Amino acid sequence: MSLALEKRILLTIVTEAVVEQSLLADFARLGVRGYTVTDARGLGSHGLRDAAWDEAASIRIEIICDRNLADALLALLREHYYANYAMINFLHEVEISRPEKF
Amino acid sequence: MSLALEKRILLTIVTEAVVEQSLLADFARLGVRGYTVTDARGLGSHGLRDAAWDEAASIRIEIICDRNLADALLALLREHYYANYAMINFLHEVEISRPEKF
Amino acid sequence: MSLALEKRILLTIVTEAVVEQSLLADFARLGVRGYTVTDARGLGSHGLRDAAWDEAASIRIEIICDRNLADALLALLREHYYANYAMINFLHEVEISRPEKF
Amino acid sequence: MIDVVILFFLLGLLAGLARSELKLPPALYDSLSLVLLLAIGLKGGEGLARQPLLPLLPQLGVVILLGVAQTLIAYAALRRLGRFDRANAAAIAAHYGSVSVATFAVGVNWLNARGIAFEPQLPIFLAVMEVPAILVGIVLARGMATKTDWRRIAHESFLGKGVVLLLGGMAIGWIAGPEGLAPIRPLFFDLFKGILAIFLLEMGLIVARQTSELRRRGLFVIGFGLLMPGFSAVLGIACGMAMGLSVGGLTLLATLAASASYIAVPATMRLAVPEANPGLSLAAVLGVTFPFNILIGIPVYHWLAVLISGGSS
Amino acid sequence: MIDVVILFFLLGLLAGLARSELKLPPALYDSLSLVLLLAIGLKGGEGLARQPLLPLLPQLGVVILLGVAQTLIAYAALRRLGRFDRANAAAIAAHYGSVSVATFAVGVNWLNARGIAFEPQLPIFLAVMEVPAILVGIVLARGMATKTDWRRIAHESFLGKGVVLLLGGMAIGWIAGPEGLAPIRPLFFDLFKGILAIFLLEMGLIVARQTSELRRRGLFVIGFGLLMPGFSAVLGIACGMAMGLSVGGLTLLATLAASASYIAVPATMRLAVPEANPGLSLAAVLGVTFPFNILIGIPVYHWLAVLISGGSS
Amino acid sequence: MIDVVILFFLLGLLAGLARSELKLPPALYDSLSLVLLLAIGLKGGEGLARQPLLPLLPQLGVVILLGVAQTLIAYAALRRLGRFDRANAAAIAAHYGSVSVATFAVGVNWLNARGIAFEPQLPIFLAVMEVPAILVGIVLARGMATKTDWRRIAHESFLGKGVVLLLGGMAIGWIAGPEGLAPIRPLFFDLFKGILAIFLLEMGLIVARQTSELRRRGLFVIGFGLLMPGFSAVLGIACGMAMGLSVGGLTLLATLAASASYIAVPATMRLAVPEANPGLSLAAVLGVTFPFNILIGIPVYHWLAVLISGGSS
Ligand SMILES: Nc1ncnc2c1ncn2[C@@H]1O[C@H](COP(=O)(O)O)[C@@H](O)[C@H]1O
Ligand SMILES: Nc1ncnc2c1ncn2[C@@H]1O[C@H](COP(=O)(O)O)[C@@H](O)[C@H]1O
Ligand SMILES: Nc1ncnc2c1ncn2[C@@H]1O[C@H](COP(=O)(O)O)[C@@H](O)[C@H]1O
Ligand code: NA
Ligand code: NA
Ligand code: NA
Repeated sequence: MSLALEKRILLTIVTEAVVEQSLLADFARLGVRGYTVTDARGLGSHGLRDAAWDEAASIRIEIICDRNLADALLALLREHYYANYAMINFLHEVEISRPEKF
Repeated sequence: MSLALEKRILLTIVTEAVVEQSLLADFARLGVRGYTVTDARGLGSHGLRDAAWDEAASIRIEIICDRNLADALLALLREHYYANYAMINFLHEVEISRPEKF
Repeated sequence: MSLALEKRILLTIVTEAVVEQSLLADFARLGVRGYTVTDARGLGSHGLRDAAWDEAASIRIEIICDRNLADALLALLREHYYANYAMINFLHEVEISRPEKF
Repeated sequence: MIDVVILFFLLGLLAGLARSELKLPPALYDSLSLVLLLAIGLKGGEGLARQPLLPLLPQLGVVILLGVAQTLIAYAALRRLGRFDRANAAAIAAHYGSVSVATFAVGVNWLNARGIAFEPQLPIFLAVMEVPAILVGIVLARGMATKTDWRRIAHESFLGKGVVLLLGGMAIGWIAGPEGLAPIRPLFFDLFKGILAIFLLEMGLIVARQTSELRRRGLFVIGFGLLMPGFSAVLGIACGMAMGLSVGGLTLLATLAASASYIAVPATMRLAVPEANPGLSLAAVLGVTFPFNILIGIPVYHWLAVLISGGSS
Repeated sequence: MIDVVILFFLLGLLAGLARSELKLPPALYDSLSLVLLLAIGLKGGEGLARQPLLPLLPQLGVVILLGVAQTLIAYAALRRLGRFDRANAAAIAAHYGSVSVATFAVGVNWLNARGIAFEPQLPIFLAVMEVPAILVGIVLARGMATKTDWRRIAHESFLGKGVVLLLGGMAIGWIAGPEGLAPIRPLFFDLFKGILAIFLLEMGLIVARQTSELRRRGLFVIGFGLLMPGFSAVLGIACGMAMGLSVGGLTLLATLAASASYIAVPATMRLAVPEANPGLSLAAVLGVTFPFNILIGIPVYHWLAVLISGGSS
Repeated sequence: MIDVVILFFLLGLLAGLARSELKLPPALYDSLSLVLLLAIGLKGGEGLARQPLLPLLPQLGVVILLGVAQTLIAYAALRRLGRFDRANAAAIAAHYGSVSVATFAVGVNWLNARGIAFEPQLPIFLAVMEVPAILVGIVLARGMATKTDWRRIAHESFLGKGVVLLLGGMAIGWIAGPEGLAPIRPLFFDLFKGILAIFLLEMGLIVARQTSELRRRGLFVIGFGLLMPGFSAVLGIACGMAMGLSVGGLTLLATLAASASYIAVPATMRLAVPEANPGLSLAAVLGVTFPFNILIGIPVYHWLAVLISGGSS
């Protein structure tokens, strides 16, 4: 039996490293109080981003939040980032302990 | 309400860094047009891979695709990689926006 | 149809890099025989951890295991790590091939 | 004879074009550029310590105007002749109005190797010319009435790595003077050319990555990438004459003007004018202008400087 | 005049306080500290090769006692005057009982720049003083009857990067001697100050990050961070007098005593005494004591050493 | 007396065996090996500039044959005496037919320290001998009729980091000549031994990681790892005599032949012959042969070279 596990959404975004600060600032304004970032490289419709130098570096951002906040974040991405940046995102449900943290 | 979210499979593979190019070339042949790679280290049945030097480096590849492509990729891994390389893989469903990207 | 896919739990932990060895040793004692680690940075209730130097580095540990082991690992975290370390964890079900590996 | 540091650039270029496995760790590239920026700054600051600073202020005004003028002219050319949309024209123009540290370093090396002196304030010009083109480019793309986050942009421009290390290095060089700098000379001065060589090896690899993009972009980008620096160099020499610079100073100011940014500007414009295609600017700057400047441009600018100033080479 | 390496520290500090984008690749920071540790060790080992080792043993005993005494005194002060809980008092005390390589390197640089000699065993003192405070701190926090994993802690302390590189470098310097070291002199000795300069640039950036934490911590932490090193320095000079050290040696032992660890101790205490707040110790050590020592402390300790020993500067 | 760079190797080895926390940033290791490869190439190219190149062609043919012969002999020994399966025998044989840059660098250092000259084409031999053994090893494992992706393998072998930097460095050294290289001498030549020292520190750590694997592999691997280099060295001296090399050249060619690859070959064989166990090859190459060569082998090969060639040491 898993004690006190609640459900949240894990939203993952893969995008250009150059937008990191701007994106996280926007997220903070929408109420994000926690996130995790890892450096990444990859291929997509904007071509190969192989992290060989700053312009070609990508990041992978993970945010655990409730469905409402996830929706708000997606709306922000759709409006301000989708058109002009290499970016994908996906989400799914996860079980968390310590719900007060998220 | 989440606008226009569709389901796809997120397939994650953790394996030796040395196969990166070869694996991704094989994937491209099967129709993969996007992936994300992060550097990793870890432990498994092939022992400790602590990324202290090239031979001991691992990577973590993520691919969002539909179930059919995922099955094809798994078949490829099973046939050509499972036997000889340190490798695990797992998959689960995720919700995505912009289904035309995947 | 996905051949021979079984279900397991993927437990992900994001925490301070300084505990890596100690945490993994504790996990091994509970029966963990495989894990994957990536370097990470992030924000949480313990503030910004931007990996700019050793004290501020974070890691992201992934463990695929069965529900029982996951529960045991969570209990360990709860008892020995939650109170004093920057740490979150979340889990969800994944499909795996080669169940004998996990 | 061809400088040895240029041979390293060509090695990187060839390796990249042949799709070699050769890669430099990003941390090495960052570390080398840090040392180069500090070294250029220290050297300049050391020289400035021997002269009064106040007379330099009008010169700074002139080079700021030079950067602004270049940006406006490049924008007009790209809009009128190249038929680029506003955002892309503005973004490319900003790259060409700004400057490239690597090109400057190769110019310094070229002059040093020939024993040609230049004024110590040139590194300040380098630092000062990095930013104005960015601001002009953003205004060109957005107009003034925009909700551009100017605070953020000012912060990123004026407190970016390049400006901080150059001006910081100059301040240290100025305070410490030749004697104070002596103990760190082995690292920052004796190793300068070796470090520049490895840095240019990586630049060659980066330039090689632009070729596929270039092929797609067609002739106008190539033509612009070749002609704009020549034009800017003449403008630079004119400004330098107005300031009374020596032939070495003229050559270096021409080189600065002819150079185009590939670090500070792309990063800032990506955020400020996101609808501009970054591949386009980088293909022109890195694929055409940078190699042109370091392989052909610098000697030509020197020849021009001698010619126009009527001085001896 | 102010040393050039200190100017680099101030540049980093200012850049950090101005929230500049300047960042050093972590791999560069690690590489620089590796070379510094080896260089300090090599230099010391080279010197030791010229004298018998046995007479040093009692000196090692003295510096171990010095580290233990500092830790106990700091603990008492933090508990009584600062009203800290046991864990935090013990953790902070361990930082101050241990030593900082960067501070030591700046002290060495300061003495070298002034041509003041010091004994070759000082780097051994540096290596030896790193560990005892950690053990004392853990006992203070936990008592002896604890289930602390002493094997792991001993392993991490005695086989940590700092101790291995320092003692390893000393062993190599001792075996190779001046002639054997000649071929590696250009890297480890000629570049030492340049490398120290870049290292201190990064230290400035790191110190700047502590200010927000400091503001929250209030006056006691600042006061402790300023007074404890002064007190330790006097203790260090006393010990040094007992060993018959030269003025240079006294200055450097005072510097060592006054310095507080920000690498080995935080990492070990984080595991051994997890309930202590690491931000608290680092704010004091990095935000107050480190800059105080390198900017003001070292010259003062030298002045004290001259005064107390009655020697000439 | 033991070379100082070897002391760094021993320090790394001891630290690794004691399971110290000491780690070098991977970016540092990559950067050091980049400089070493370039420096070896530059030095060789500089020397070649003074002599006609055409007479070297037959020599290249000889060293290619040497690499092929070593691979075949090693394969036969591993199959017959070691009873290894085809894939593992072929993979290990390829490692031993190829060469190790680190071993070569230690050999160069050993000769330089003793003022023993060697021919400038030795670095070309190093570059040329890297690849043939890989191709032979693959054919041995797979036969010719295989669907091996030869294009990919040729690409990875001939355009790998090692070959590109060595040959690129040689080309630059050849074009620039001694005068052209002068400005980059402080980095590539003066720091060579210091850089080699740190590189060998890391090699010591890597070698220490092989011990657990070695223990599992038993005596045959250890025996093979000790005897094969001795045998290859003699073969190398014979080839060198046929080419009329000096004693220094003989020693270095023997060292090359005796050395076994641990960078290019493992990576390529992992893909081309995946069923071979990479731990096996690395245990032999790194756990036995590399330390044997740099600690004992090189002086012995020199002694043999003197003996066989009848020259004076
Ligand atoms: N199908 C996919 N699966 C996983 N990652 C992807 C996929 N498509 C794109 N990405 C990642 O998202 C980044 C931006 O994608 P794009 O905007 O399509 O260029 C790429 O550089 C990849 O890192
Ligand atoms: N149970 C597990 N959970 C998470 N990652 C694993 C697990 N088992 C193996 N891995 C990762 O997969 C790599 C290859 O696994 P293996 O083939 O079992 O050696 C390891 O180096 C780990 O990074
Ligand atoms: N809501 C969140 N989503 C994703 N990652 C998080 C979240 N909250 C915290 N983290 C990560 O977990 C680490 C420790 O969290 P904390 O204990 O809350 O400081 C942070 O540094 C982040 O990397
Ligand atoms: Na310009
Ligand atoms: Na102390
Ligand atoms: Na060989």
